[in-house]
Amino acid sequence: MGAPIEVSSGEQRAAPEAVLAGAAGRIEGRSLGQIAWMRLKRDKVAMAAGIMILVLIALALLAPVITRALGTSPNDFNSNLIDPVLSKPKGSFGGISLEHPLGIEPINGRDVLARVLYGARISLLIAFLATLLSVTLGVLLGVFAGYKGGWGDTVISRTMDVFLAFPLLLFAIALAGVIPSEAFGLSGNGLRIAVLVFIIGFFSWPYMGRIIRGQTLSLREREFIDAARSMGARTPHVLFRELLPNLVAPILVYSTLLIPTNILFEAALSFLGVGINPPTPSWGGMLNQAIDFYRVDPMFMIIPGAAIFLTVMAFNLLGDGLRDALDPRAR
Amino acid sequence: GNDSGSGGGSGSSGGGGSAEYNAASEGIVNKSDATGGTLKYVLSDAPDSMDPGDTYYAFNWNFTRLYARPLLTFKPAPGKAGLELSPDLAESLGEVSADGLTWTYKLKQGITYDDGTPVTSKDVKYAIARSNYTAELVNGPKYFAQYLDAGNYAGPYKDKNLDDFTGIQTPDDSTIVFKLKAPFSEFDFLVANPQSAPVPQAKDKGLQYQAAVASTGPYKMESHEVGKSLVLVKNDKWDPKTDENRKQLVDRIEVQFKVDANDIDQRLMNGQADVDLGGTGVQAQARATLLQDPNQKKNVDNPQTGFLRYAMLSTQVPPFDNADCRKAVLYAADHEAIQAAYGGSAGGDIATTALPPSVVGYEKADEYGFLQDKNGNPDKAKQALQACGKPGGFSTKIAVRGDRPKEVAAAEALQQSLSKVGIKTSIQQYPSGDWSAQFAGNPQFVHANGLGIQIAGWGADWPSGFGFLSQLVDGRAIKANGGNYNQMELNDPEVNALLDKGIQTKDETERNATWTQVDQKVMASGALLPFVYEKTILYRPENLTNVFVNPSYGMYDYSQLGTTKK
Amino acid sequence: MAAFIVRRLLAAVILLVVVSMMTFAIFFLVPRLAGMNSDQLALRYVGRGATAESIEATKERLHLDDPLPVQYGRFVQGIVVGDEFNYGPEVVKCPPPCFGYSFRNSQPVTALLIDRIPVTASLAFGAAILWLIGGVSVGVLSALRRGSVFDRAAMSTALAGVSLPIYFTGLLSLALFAYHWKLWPNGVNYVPFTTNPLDWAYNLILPWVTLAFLYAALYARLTRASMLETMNEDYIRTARAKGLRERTVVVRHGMRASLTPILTIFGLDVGLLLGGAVLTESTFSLPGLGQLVVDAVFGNDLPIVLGVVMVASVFVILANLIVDVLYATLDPRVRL
Amino acid sequence: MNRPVEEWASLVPMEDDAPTAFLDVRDLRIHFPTDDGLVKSVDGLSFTLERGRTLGIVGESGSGKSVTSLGILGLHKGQHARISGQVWLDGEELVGASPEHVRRLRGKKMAMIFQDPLSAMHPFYKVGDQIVEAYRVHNEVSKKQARKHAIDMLGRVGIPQPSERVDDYPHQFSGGMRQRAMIAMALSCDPELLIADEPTTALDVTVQAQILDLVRELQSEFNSAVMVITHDLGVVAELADDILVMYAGKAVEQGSARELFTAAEHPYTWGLLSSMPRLDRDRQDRLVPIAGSPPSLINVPEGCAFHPRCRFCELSAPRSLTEVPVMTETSPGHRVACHLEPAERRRLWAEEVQPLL
Amino acid sequence: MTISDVSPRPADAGAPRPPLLEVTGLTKHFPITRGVLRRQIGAVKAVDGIDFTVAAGETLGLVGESGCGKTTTGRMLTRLEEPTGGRIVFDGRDITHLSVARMRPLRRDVQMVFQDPYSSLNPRHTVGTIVGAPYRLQSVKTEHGTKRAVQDLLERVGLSPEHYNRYPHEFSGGQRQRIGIARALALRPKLIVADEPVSALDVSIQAQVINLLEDLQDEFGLTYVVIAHDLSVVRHISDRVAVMYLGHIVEIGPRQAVYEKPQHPYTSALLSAVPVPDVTRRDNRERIRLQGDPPSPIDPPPACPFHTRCWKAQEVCRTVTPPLVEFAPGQRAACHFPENAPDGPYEPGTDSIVAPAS
Ligand SMILES: Nc1ncnc2c1ncn2[C@@H]1O[C@H](COP(=O)(O)OP(=O)(O)OP(=O)(O)O)[C@@H](O)[C@H]1O
Ligand SMILES: Nc1ncnc2c1ncn2[C@@H]1O[C@H](COP(=O)(O)OP(=O)(O)OP(=O)(O)O)[C@@H](O)[C@H]1O
Ligand SMILES: [Mg+2]
Ligand SMILES: [Mg+2]
Repeated sequence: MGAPIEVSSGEQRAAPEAVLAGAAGRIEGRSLGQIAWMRLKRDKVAMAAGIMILVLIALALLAPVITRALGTSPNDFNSNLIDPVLSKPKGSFGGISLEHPLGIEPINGRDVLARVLYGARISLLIAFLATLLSVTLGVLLGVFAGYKGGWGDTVISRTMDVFLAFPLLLFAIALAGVIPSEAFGLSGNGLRIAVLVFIIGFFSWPYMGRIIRGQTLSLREREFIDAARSMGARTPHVLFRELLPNLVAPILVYSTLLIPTNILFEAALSFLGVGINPPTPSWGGMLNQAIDFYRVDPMFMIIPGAAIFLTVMAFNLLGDGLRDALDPRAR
Repeated sequence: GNDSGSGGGSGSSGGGGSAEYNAASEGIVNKSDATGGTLKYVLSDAPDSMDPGDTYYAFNWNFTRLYARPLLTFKPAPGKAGLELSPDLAESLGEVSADGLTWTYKLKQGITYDDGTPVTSKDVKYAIARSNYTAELVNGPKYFAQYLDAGNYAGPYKDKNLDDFTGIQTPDDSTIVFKLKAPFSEFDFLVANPQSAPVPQAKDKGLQYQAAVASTGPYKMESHEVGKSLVLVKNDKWDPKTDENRKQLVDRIEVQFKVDANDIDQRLMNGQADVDLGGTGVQAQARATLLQDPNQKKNVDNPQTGFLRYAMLSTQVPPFDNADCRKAVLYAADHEAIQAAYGGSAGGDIATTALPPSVVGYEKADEYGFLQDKNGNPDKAKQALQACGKPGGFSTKIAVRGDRPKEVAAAEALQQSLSKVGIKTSIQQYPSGDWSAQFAGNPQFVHANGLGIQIAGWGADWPSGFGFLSQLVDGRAIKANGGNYNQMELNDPEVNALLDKGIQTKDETERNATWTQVDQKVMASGALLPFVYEKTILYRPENLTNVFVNPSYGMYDYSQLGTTKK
Repeated sequence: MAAFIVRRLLAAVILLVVVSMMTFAIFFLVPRLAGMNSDQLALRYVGRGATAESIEATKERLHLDDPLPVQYGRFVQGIVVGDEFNYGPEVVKCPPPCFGYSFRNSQPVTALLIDRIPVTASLAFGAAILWLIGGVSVGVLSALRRGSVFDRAAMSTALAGVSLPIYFTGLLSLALFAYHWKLWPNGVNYVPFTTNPLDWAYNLILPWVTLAFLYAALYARLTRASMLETMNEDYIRTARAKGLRERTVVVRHGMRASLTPILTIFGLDVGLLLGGAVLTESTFSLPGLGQLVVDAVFGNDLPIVLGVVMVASVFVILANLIVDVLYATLDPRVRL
Repeated sequence: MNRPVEEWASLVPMEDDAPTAFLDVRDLRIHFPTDDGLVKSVDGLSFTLERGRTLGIVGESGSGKSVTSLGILGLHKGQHARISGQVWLDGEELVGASPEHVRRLRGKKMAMIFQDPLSAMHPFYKVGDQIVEAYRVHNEVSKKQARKHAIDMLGRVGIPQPSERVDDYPHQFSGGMRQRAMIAMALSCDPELLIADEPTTALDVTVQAQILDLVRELQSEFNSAVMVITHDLGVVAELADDILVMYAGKAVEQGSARELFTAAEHPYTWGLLSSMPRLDRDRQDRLVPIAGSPPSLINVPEGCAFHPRCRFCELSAPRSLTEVPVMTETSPGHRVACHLEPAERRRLWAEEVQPLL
Repeated sequence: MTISDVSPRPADAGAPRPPLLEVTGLTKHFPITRGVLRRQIGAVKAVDGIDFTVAAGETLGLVGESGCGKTTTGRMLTRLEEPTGGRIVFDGRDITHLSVARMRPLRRDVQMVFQDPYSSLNPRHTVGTIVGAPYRLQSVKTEHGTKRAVQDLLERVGLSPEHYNRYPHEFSGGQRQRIGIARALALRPKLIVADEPVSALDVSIQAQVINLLEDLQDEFGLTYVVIAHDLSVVRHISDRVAVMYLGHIVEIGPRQAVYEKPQHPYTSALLSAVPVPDVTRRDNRERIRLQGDPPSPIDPPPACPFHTRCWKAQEVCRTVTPPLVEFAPGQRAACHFPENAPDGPYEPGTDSIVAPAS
């Protein structure tokens, strides 16, 4: 009896509020990305790490400018500052002085600061490019394996097992050893960088692949995938429009965490002597040189070591922060 | 009084020079006949083989004498005398026929193996056959195969009948006759190689022979774990009367392989080890410690090793096909910076010739004034550039063995000095394993990749001009497929002719003068840029006795060492 | 279970074949692709006194002229039924599993492997015990005292730990502990356990600690995350609701569940390390599989490389299998 | 029937008053500070419960039902929860008591059945062992005895072949059996207070009916006090003697079950009653939903928390927008927190709401 | 007094119309593999030969206990799952095994509403993208552009057009379900399969969504297959009801008949198990209490699947599969001993649980 109560007017009165989904207060079309960014901004440690990374990148990019301003260069010898008999820098602490704030290299007296700065270029460049490669491979193959399942999944998963079962470093050494000096239209350091990027990226994609595959497996069970399929979406649409945006968070987080791993990988290769061509400096290469002097000139080991440490740490901190910020469960 | 010092260790070191910086380079330190004790050798690597017939390391040619006696050996003496040959298994130096094609040696009587079997000339013949004519023993040099007139001998492993080996004849058990294809005046040096140490055919196990070598020397193998360790003990069948070249002082010799180089230094200084078998000297870390501390410095020797460190300028790679362009590099090179790369003044003396001083035939010369202009002579370099038609400089590549830090550092130093005169270089690293086979030693590769400058080093197989230079500068020996050491591809008919002439010259003085000429010719070509005459920093533990550097090996003479430690 | 193991073993065999083929391809094929012919390959192994004849002979002896599949077939055959090797005057049998003979010094690879495995195993197991105890206990404590000073300090240290290259920490500790304070005045020198257990341990302490530090840092982070997650589970609430003591809740309920996945990662890590802790071994010059294989790689000693890679893969695969079986016994929900 | 409005607070005995009820919750507040703000999950909740009686707590998702029950058991400790107020259980105050003391009471004096029996049981331990564990913390008995007890309990809750199933793992049980096992575990120490948090939500109707029967039987057998938390009015109607309706962390109406179903006075309760289709009535043509969505517990609407969704909000404006209504007794044992005049409420119920049910 | 159906429903119009959807013998078996070679050793018989039809404009409710195959049926109807056997004829076309490409155009006509409002919307897409997706995927041009069409739809389901640029996480469960419904409506489908559209929602919100679904049906003349386990919801929304048990339809018929005069004992048991929010009748209800849980679909009981829990079961139930027989107009049940059949054995008392019609 009586007319049914008018529904719609009453319903619009209540403001649509997400129960604890985002922050309190006004929520004006804010994407999850913006929410994550807000959370990240509150994470002081992660922000500091992020700023440090930016500074580092700036330093690397501006290395020529900075060294010119300081009147040094990464390849200029300062033989006069080297003890001719002992081959180590004169003075204490690796020859630290006003002109050479981080000291000089044994044997030839090159400026360590300039070399560390130039080394950052190589380390970061290789790490970034290698990460890009492994992320691309890992995401493509991981998504494919996770979504398609069946034989494709089996083959890709087993391939990942094979890669993970490999003593990677060996292959890296072996491959780096057989690089011709010219190939693919590249030569010299360009080619070496390309090869190092390939080796590092190609061997670290399974880490990304596994994570993405796992995420895809669980996303595949989500109903919005079925929804897209039930509307007639083709596989590429499902993969790239529906799945991929949801993988951005893990991709971002694990890329950030992969970069430091790759920095260490590159350094390890250089450390083992299969890195970039001299005299181009790289951190691992500097450490490699430092082995011969670490007891008589410890500064020369500590400085590139510290550079690696700080950079890797900054990326790890940022990655941790990103993970917290992007974690849907985190509050 | 009795209260001073601990024990009378120093008392037993009767006679001989006392410990002083570089004392063992020129004289004998701690001369002593005291016996007993154990000597501990350590090596940072594993040797190619401990088989006297299958090794190409100077330290092993030195060391294997403890259990293998070749026909001749170098005199156990410091200084120039050490470069001379002394009869060992043979009664005297070789007798050469008039045509220079036959060399005859007589074996001493009464020499036996450690099991008491007498040594015969057949065993020497067999030893040379196995080391030079088999596919299995590949490590050692193949000079006998190169110079003996043996036809198509298949080697003892394929052809069990030793009589088919006609290059060597054994008319009786104590006579051995070598038949040559062409006269070879320095043949005595060839038989001073441990390859001429006898091997009983029955005991030969090929590649496994190194595990239990039949000993003729003062020591024999007690145990040998290949690649790990070796223990030698006294061989009571060794008769000192037949052997004026060796001593049998210590009771036991232990060798440990694959010890980290820095740890070796540490052990030497701590008294945990006595000799670095490799004889390549201490690492940078220890060097600084040793040279800074006067107490330690007196236990340091700084001998030349007989090695020349150099860069070769590839005469087939433009613009180095032009001699003036090569000379521009020679003039521009900063020798002091390069010397620093090799360890500074203690790592080597600046080199000015192709032959190192420890080699007969060396004559002092400095055509390019390396010693006056230690940091290079840019003016002359620019003149040379002008002359070669590249006044603004040019660019080229420096090839270097990536796993040799000193050579990489030298490449960097060279690169720096060249850049000052407008010669731009990029450094290419290659693994040393394939260096000569695939990269720098492979002309096709060198040409294709434009490797204008290659950095390497060389030591003589025997201390003569020929022993040093024949592999390096003989243009006729260049192999198209790789494996070359004449990486500058110098093929100067005059040089080739001088080499031929010299080796056929019987008169020693005349011969040695030929080597000097070769040296001058090579230097004049501008294709060889000598860096340093390498020196090592050897640590000489105080307990070692009879220590001196044998210049033939560039390290302590291992046949003489004793110890005061019991 | 049995079917599972059989299936996994079958898969393992396939995996090993793939791994060996890849290794083969990298070491045998890539040089050829890079333009090396068999003469040049042979030149690697003939030493300085190479002559045309010795190159020819070496090619023949090392079968460098055979097509790759034939070479691969010989390799597999060696593992399965054994091989024979020409030492010169005589031919010796190499019983299966025969990984061939070093191209460099003609030592049987199998013997070399057997010789090196104890070193690597000593290093790996010792470090593993240390890091498992250290990392897990720090991780658990951190999780339980989330946000406390201890947690912050531990996690900062752990972060530092994962950010430091092992060769850097290794060299630093060598410089400080071994040489500066002279705790190991002669450096680190491996002594077999059978020779002298005390020396064995004394010499391995530094590598153990260095390696364990890296992994402990990693495990502390993993454990903490896993523990935090577990302690939020409903069944932990149930355990508390039963009135269990907090200790029981943490240990019996929390740790049991959170450490099970850690244990599986642990198995895999140990498996990987057993195949050669390349950087640690080279930093401390320990004569383990890692050193062996690095030397072999630099020396182009392919049989050794292949041998170590195979052994390493077997370790990883075995570790995988053990971990899976273990997981199934620890977690009753997993059916094999 | 216009009784003077009395403040609910004055009805609550003061602290020094000895609590007479078996369970007496007074002004319980449980707040969680989060990055996004303070979550006031429970905000001034008071109620009592006697032995042998069943209290049903209803309310929609997020209204604080579970937080309340966990708060009574003292399970928020160490979770950064801010808890105030008092919980008296059998004459003992629990909020201020030592955690160790509360722990001893848990499982023995008060026990809980959780909503999702799969995630609430440890996946790695056998069902029997989990019951044994619960029994042995509070009873000094041998393992064997405890096991026998566990088998007994499993039999009591209707698990077939208990002596065999005792060695199964939770995942080997079906949903209904798991919930039975949970109940067996909760009852293993004869608790005097049993809290069942949505004990049947995860179950099918046929199994739900079995479980409800079981709870009823066990309660009459043990004479324990039972708190049933649910959002299904049907379940409450089956089990509860008294009903507490929660909205946004507060109680909005409380009374006997009969009263609430026949004479509800809070618009939110009306909404609940009228929005669900009922099998026991003729099929309505249209359902009458509650408009809008549940509120955020961080930004609880000012005034009456329900006002943005209340159909009758205008009738008591502007008070409902500014002033938080207090729980007031409208008839003996029946309290409501609403700004509408009691007479108005009864009129609306009779004219607008009841006919639609 | 009773409120009977006010608006005349097509189902009540009496005259049988051509079915929009016709399902015969529909079967889905999920293989179970085991052993070294992963041989198939059995199958989960999720759906085991079901037949039903849905007329245009009517609502078919599908009820049953968890795991009885409701969702699988729904997914087969929308061809998200490939049927193992049987036939699905939609609008006169056999769509049982249509290829993905051939199916695509047909998808306009069959849409789905999902159970979980939290997982059925892509959290990375805006509402506009989500609701506009069908247009884009099917390349449908709308008169005033997609945005306008989407905003109209949003308005129609009770959301504001301003919500166009917002993300799902900003909405409550009920609002999300509206978004899902708007998406399903976009292409004006003929058939909507709704899998538990309200079971994840709060009691207070359920009714909003149910009302909306009903309104839309009237407005657009939609046909629904509504899957639910809540019997009261199904009764409210459906014209006809099908009761499933262990992959079989055990009873199907007009709503009133099924609820008031159930033929299958399982239906009776289900109905009697529903807790009724009426304290007054708490103690004087007669209940049928089923024992135990449904058997596993891997190894279903032979013949009548319900015989293991049926209090009426006799030998024949264990040996002969009861066919789906029409006991009353439109009401069919698969039972040897139906409850309310005029000629079947009659057990008094069990029907008293249902309120008598007026
Ligand atoms: N540890 C916590 N930290 C922050 N907020 C919490 C915590 N525990 C619960 N909450 C919040 O408190 C509110 C009440 O939660 P509670 O679990 O009591 O709801 P409920 O009434 O049981 O709902 P449901 O019917 O969904 O179980 C929710 O909004 C929840 O998000
Ligand atoms: N992909 C699959 N593989 C194997 N078995 C499956 C699969 N999907 C469903 N099943 C099984 O098929 C049976 C029917 O499942 P379905 O999801 O259709 O049931 P339902 O009636 O929707 O149940 P619920 O009410 O729990 O949603 C169940 O036993 C389920 O475990
Ligand atoms: Mg709850
Ligand atoms: Mg379902």
